[in-house]
Amino acid sequence: MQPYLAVLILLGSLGIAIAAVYILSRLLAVPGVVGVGPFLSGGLPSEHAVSRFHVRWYAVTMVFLAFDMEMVFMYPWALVVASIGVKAVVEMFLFLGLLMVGVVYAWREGALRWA
Amino acid sequence: MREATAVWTVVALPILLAGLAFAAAAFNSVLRAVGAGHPEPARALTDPLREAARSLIVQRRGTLAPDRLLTRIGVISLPVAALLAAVVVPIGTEPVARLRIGVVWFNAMEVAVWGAVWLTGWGVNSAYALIGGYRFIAQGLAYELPHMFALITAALGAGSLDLTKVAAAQDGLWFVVWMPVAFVVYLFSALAMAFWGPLGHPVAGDLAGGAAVELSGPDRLVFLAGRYMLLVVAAAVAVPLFLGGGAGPLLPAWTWSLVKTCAVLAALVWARHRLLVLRMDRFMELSWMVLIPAMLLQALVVAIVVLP
Amino acid sequence: MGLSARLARCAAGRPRPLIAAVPGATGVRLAAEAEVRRRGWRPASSPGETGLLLICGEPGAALDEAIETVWWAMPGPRAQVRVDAAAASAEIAEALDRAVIGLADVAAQRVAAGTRPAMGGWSPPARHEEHHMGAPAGLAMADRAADRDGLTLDVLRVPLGPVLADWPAGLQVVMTLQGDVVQGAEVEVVGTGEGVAFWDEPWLAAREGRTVTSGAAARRLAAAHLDSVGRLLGVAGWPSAAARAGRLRDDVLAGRPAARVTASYGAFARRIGRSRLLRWMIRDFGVIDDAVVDRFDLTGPAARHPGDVAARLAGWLAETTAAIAAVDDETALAGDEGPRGPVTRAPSAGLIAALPALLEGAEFSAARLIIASLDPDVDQLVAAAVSPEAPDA
Amino acid sequence: MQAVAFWGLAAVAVAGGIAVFVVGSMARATFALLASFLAAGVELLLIDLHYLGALVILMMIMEMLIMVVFMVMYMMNPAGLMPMVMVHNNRGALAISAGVFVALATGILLTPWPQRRGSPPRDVTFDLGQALMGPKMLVMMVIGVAILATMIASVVLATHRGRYDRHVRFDRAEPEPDLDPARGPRRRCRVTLETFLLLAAALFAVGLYGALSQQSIVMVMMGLELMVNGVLIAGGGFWYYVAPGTADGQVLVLVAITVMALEMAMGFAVVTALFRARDVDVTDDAGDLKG
Repeated sequence: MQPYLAVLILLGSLGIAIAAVYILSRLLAVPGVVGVGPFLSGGLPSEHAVSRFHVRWYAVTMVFLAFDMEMVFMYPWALVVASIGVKAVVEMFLFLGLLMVGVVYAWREGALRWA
Repeated sequence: MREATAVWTVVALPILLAGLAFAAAAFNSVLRAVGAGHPEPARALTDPLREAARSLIVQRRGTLAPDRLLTRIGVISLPVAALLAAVVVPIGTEPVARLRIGVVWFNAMEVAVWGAVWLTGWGVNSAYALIGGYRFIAQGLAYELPHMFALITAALGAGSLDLTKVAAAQDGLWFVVWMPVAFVVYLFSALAMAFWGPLGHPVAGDLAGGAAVELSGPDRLVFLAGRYMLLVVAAAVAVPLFLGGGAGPLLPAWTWSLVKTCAVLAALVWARHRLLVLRMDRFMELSWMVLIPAMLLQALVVAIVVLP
Repeated sequence: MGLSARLARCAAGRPRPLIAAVPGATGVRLAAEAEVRRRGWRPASSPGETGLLLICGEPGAALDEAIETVWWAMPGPRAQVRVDAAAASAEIAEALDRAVIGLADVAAQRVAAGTRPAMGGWSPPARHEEHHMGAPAGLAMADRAADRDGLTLDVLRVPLGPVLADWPAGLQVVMTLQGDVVQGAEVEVVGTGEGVAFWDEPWLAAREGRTVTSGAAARRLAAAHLDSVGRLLGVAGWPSAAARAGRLRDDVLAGRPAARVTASYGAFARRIGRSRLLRWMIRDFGVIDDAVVDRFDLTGPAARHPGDVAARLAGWLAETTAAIAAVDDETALAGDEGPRGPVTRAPSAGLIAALPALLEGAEFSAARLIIASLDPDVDQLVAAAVSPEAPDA
Repeated sequence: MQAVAFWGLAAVAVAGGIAVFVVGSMARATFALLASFLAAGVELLLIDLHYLGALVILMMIMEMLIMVVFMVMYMMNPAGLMPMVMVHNNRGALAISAGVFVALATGILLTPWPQRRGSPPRDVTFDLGQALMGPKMLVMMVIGVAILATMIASVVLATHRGRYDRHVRFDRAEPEPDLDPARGPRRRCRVTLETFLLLAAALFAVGLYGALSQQSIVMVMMGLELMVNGVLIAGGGFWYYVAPGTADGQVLVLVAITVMALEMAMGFAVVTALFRARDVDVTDDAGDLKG
């Protein structure tokens, strides 16, 4: 069997299973839809929860965005270390060392702390 | 993806995935019953089935002004991501899809959980769920990089991104022996991607269930089933990455894969009852300043070992 | 219909009760929790996952409204069990059995669902607000407020309690949250006007002239602290340890001999005390220093063990160790130092008053840990409202 | 089969891109963009670029989740509960982007594209690794320095304690990597280089419309990213149909992915600093920061 066909078959079966859950629920469930407020341990909401949510860790996201780009290079690198040799190791760890400098800087600036 | 797929894997994969997911849920129930001091903990084995039964008959429920589309996408993408991640995992030596870049594929599918949990938390328009959804992204920022390094370290040891080749490369000496740091970090991130136990802050009790607080009925069933499937896949990938894949005496390869997966899975489930929830506002710094450098050193050691 | 009924029976065998505790009825809450645990049921934490609402005590109007809101948010099949404050264990067990039968009765559940008002989307009970600009679906959009971070973003007013797991009965804290950081908190007590202060009983009885042994009081104090410790561990996300604390609490209350309790408590306290992870997660916030003690006139463990949440947990554990060692003390009880301080002065009032200042600026989970680490006993306020004690009677 | 998959995914990619600027909810907009990226990622999988395809999926999920954090944080009414329009110069933007698309498409169809040279190596990813560790070493090192600079600059800009938060320097958005997908005729409904480039041009044009018409900076960034998405597709197409024997096309895609992430990090840092200083995230109001 072609692998992509196998994956499509599996995905299709999962789709059928999930659809079956929803259809069974339609058929078997106690009828009606309960309209409920969000659960606020007995309280009622005073405004919509979906709002400008203030995350405190935005500085981490930026460092993360930059840092995880090293993965782009590291996955192919892992394949060729054995064939290229010392040069590849030195180059990659120089690269990573450069990035760690950035991480240490961010840490020193307190970017990894927020609470 | 050139080699053909063995038909039996296509049949076996969903059975194993569903069976192990149920086993994990049942084991979790039993552990909980033991912890609560129930005299007959074995009776808790059927608890997951009873909860599933309830999910099917329970009335539907809708919150105020929800984004149903996004919630549904979030809920359903959990099992879909788990299944797509599972297709590259060898059962014994045979995966469904022998991808040359299986490790990257697994990584990409696992990252989909970020979206799933956030969408579930956002879509229902509920304050507790919203906070829970955001907690997962913070958690992702902490666990994802060490996790990627752990994957890369194993791939580096084998010189391949194909999970079957990584498993085959451990002939004689399992990677867990000489990459212990990577193995531990991988287990940690396995807990994190399934937001399980000590890394279950996004669905923690202090938010009355966090991102999943408003789910009920089929949504809840699919969400929780997807989460257990993720836990299973995370455990199953540890086997070819660090535990020698299907290698073992006497028994056929697929049995060894299964036995090892069960062992890792049991350890992950057990961790929930042994450890408490980690909060990312405490953990972030440790993750970046200890786990990442430790993984870099581990990768360096492995890189030097594999040099010709 | 056949399959539906079978599934309902299967599910009803192990319902997940949501426990709504009422101040002034702590005794019956403990009995109900013990019964739920004996049956191997797992408590739920939100209406989405529960079909069984277990109300322990007789709520007053305000609390009843909150309980109604939760009941109304529960999808069917559902059942409600109300046990009054004087109910014995057997009555609770019988009420739960009845609820199980009710949950399994699909036909009745369908009828009940039919009588529920058809609601598309959302329509809270007794809430009438006009639709107007800026309020889609009848609810306002969030407003912005300044923040220490320098970004002026939306704030949400989020109520916590009174129907919440691991939460002091009858307490409601409305938090103003920006993101997940508490900008301000208003604390309110939504309780009845009656009931007894269960944890303070031995000391109050001794003051009224009845004979109470020090051992009985020590048992009560140990159980009260174990109850608090269990909640704190539950909030900290360590359910297995929380369940262990709950079992120990029930053992202590049930009058188990000191030797057995001491051994199992010792193992528990060592496990909790030695957990570096726990200490790391609960230290350095919610700090109570001498200034706070003076300002809010705090007494009891919170004042005796100044410091952060971890310090208060360590204090509880140490006091529990001492109390468990004294459970066989047959001497008559003297003094009025109850689990939370002098029982005549309702020390929980001070704890509640201190909350807003302590919560401000805390991250959400830290805020919940702070509340759990103070664990004000609303029973004291409820009982005090009924029979105001003369300060130096 | 491949053609069906290509056209289906192309439709998803473009529709996702258009949806970004149509839906009212910021969460939906971001996930529409993610859908566009995922379709692009699967397109790359179709032409044997397994590593890059998986990488696009991996990186874009993470980046879009970070995107949504900022979208929700800085956009008014993030759930789209109160529909409002935040565009300027809508018609002009539409005309310009349509014009650009027509020009690109004409170029694509009229240019005599070179014949395919070489064939894909046995292990495409290995080839890429060889290139990165060998002739393309400089690319990686330059990007390393750029990443370091981005980390430092974004931390300085975004953190409250940052030293420059009162003097925002508003130099957004690095230039797009060299994009010259314009040359050449061929026909038929088969999947060819032209079809890939047409898809790229369509994504580029939709992104351009967004970048020109949106008032909010984060929405402008969405447009820029859609344009980069076009570059990814074009890079993949060039590699497969022109020079699969060398890793140049792959490296181009890698560079585009990286540039996009760095652009996002810097963009978010700038928006945060701007919002802190001005309480707005709108380009029109930031005009006085020029010069």
